[in-house]
Amino acid sequence: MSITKPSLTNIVKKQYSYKLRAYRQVYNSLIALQLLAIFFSFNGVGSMSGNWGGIHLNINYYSADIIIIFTMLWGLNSAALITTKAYRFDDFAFVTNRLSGNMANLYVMLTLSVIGGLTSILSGVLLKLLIYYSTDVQIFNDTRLMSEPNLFVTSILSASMYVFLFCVLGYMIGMLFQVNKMILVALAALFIWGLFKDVSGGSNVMVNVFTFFVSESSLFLFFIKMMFCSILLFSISLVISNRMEVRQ
Amino acid sequence: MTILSGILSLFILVFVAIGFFVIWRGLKGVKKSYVSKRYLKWLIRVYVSVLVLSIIWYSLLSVSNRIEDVPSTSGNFYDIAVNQSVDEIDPAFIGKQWSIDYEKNKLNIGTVDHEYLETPIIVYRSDKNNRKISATYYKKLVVSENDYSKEVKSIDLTLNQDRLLLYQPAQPDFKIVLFKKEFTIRQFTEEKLFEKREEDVSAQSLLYISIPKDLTLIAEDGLNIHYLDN
Amino acid sequence: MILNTDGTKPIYVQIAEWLETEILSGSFNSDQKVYSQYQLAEIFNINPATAAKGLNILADGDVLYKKRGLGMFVSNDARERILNKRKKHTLKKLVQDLVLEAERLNVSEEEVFDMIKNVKRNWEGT
Amino acid sequence: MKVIESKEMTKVYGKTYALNGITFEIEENKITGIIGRNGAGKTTMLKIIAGLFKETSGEVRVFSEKPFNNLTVSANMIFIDDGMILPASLNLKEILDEAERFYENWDSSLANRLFDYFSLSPNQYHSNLSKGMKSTFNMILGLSAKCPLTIFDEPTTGMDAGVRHDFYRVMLKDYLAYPRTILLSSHHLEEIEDLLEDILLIKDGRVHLHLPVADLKEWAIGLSGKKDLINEWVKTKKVFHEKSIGHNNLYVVVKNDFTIRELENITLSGLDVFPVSSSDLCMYLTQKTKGGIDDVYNKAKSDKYS
Repeated sequence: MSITKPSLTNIVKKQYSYKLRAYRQVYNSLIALQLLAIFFSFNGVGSMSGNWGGIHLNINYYSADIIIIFTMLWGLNSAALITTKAYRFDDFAFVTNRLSGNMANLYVMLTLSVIGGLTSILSGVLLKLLIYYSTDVQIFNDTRLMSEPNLFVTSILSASMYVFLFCVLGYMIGMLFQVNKMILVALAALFIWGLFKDVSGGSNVMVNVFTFFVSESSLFLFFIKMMFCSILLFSISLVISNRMEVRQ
Repeated sequence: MTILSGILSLFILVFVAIGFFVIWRGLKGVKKSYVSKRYLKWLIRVYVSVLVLSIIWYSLLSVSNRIEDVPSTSGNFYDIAVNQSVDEIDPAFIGKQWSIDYEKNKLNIGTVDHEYLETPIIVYRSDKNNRKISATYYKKLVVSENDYSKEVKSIDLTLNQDRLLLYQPAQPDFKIVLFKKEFTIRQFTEEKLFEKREEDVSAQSLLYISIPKDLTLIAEDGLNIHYLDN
Repeated sequence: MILNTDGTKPIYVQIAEWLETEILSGSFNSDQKVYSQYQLAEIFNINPATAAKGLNILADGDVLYKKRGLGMFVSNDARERILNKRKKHTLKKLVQDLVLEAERLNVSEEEVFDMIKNVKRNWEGT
Repeated sequence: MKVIESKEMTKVYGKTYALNGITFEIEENKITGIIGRNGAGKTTMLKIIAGLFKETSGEVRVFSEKPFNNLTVSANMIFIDDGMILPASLNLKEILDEAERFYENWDSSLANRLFDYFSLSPNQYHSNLSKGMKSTFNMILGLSAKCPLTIFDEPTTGMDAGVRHDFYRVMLKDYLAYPRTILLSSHHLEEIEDLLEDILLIKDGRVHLHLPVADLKEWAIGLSGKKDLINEWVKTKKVFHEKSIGHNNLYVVVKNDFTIRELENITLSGLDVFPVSSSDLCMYLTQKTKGGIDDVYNKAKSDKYS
């Protein structure tokens, strides 16, 4: 029997489509989480009522932020899930090496992020529709999303990028966890330290990390930041996973 | 509308049912760690069509057709009237105007049963004795660049011998739903992420009354009145 | 034939013996092609290398001859060679065991001869 | 062509040596049995060959390449064991479909026929199968992949005798049709020895024997008879196994390097000569002591009385 020389791209392609099918559990949890998020969002994020110089108003604020945040957490969780033994071993049921497995995972995470970003924004529209019909409101104010398609697309794009960042983060945490369970404790400690450690300027480390992404108002710079951090996190995961043995 | 809400309640019912089913399956799935292909296929199909349907439905809603040219005046009517001139206020905000001939020297102004009228009133004493009382009611309700001023009912004003009676028409609270844009887009627009959105709603009213030079105006209780003298 | 796998006799020897018996019984004639190692492997559920070893024993004993690329064929004098070999080895071994056992039991040569004759007479009688 | 070459393959976990310098070569298209007791290092060795584990030291080459993290090795090799983890979310049919996408030589007709023969149902999930059914399914996967290097590590765990028999038969038939290199490890040498060409006996993380199965049968010989007489014959030989029979009699297993003349003399001197079955021999060779479990018991007794 002659041996075949597989090409990396070819195997990555096969693994990618295989994983999209094999990880179907994640679609289920995505839908569940988004429905849950819609449910939570139903209460609104705030309300105000009073008299504005003779005009009585009753204002309710709603936001689809929770849906996006839930979707980001879903990304984090799904990515961490695919680093667990059971899922990693799934790779090794068929043709793979660590590089091809990781590459395929990267593409899977990209795909999941786009799916997550798209559905989170769309389910935001669903939320609006549900609120529109379930409240006896006179003034329902939301116009821009529909009237400005470029904003709509930007929204989906940036939501996808957030989900992707969380995916890659989850992937790295998952990989670290596979190496040593204590690393999770260390990360938690680092996180808490970051919450309370003040840096010059009055805010703490965590808020700085947060604002690094969230207050970036240039789409281009935001994209650069996201890519830089994602590549960094993913590279760390690559290095870790290359040292791991399978099926012990 | 009744058919629509009927369909919608069905929609919501199906939606809630799916939600419960999914959560139940999800919890069960933790143990079994797999979802059957057929179930998932249907779930995805239903979810995607709900999303697509809702975006189509939503874009057909009238909410997206409410855009009108918003009058340019910004700022508080009261301040404008006091510090600048009432003419600076965009006439588009004028709700109602009255012009009454009045011969007497004394005028009472008040409300039915002295009920408190929240609309601020500015009284301008003209430098002429033209025996004419003119009043203008300004109203404004702009919600994130959409003008709803027309929806606000104007107050009414009648002269009953020597008493000017102001009526506040019965108007229920305006129920406003405001959507914050997703934070993933907020950060790229002018708005700040954590900013409160109060300035999205701009609501105010003003009653501007111009009286002849020598008229004695007696304001009864329940009025938020301010005199503007030359 | 069912192979005896309990370990008393190597499989390839059993294969060789089975082929010999087949030749003796006339299943294969002179210059006829015998089973290939793969056919044997398939028939007896054994590794083809083992089957080849069985065939090689017969080839070494000139019971079979090789035709390059065609397989193994039965020699002209296969029957005589098999008979000869069996006389020389198998029978000799049996006689050896017989003599050894007779010695252990203190049975004299004459008695052994008589026993042999008796067995033969009985078979002929029936 | 050499499919596997291993020079001083060593695997250390902490301070324990799972493999302690394994050296051997395996030629193309041979079925080799990997035999050894539990803990001898069979599985570790096979996983290193499969590229799942990384050797601590030594040189391992599969298809002339280092197997660990190697795509070529992975594409041309399939490793089947009873701990096989397959995607829990896919049913059996879907797993076969995936395998077909991955393995170039995949024989879907064979897979489907075996699938039907062993009455597996396409909608079942691997994790819900019984142990025997799991092994059966894994076996179908392993055979249908038709990989140039096919490794079965204890493939028959949980299978009943009938299925085991079928498995060996189908493996051989498929091997005859598509010769390839097969490594087969099993506790039941007697069941598989006819299928094997070579045998690789592992003991304490080392290769103890590597020779054709046919030679193994003649490699050792069993003698039984009077103690003194036996001791006379085996004085200079390594005794693999020794068992007292009654007071004066002894059964020993020694390496068979007697000449035909010597063997005749042994027989004539009144000793019985037995061939030793391969599985017995392997058992003797891998035992820690010459007397096996008897020694443990006898030692306890002698300790007590001394």
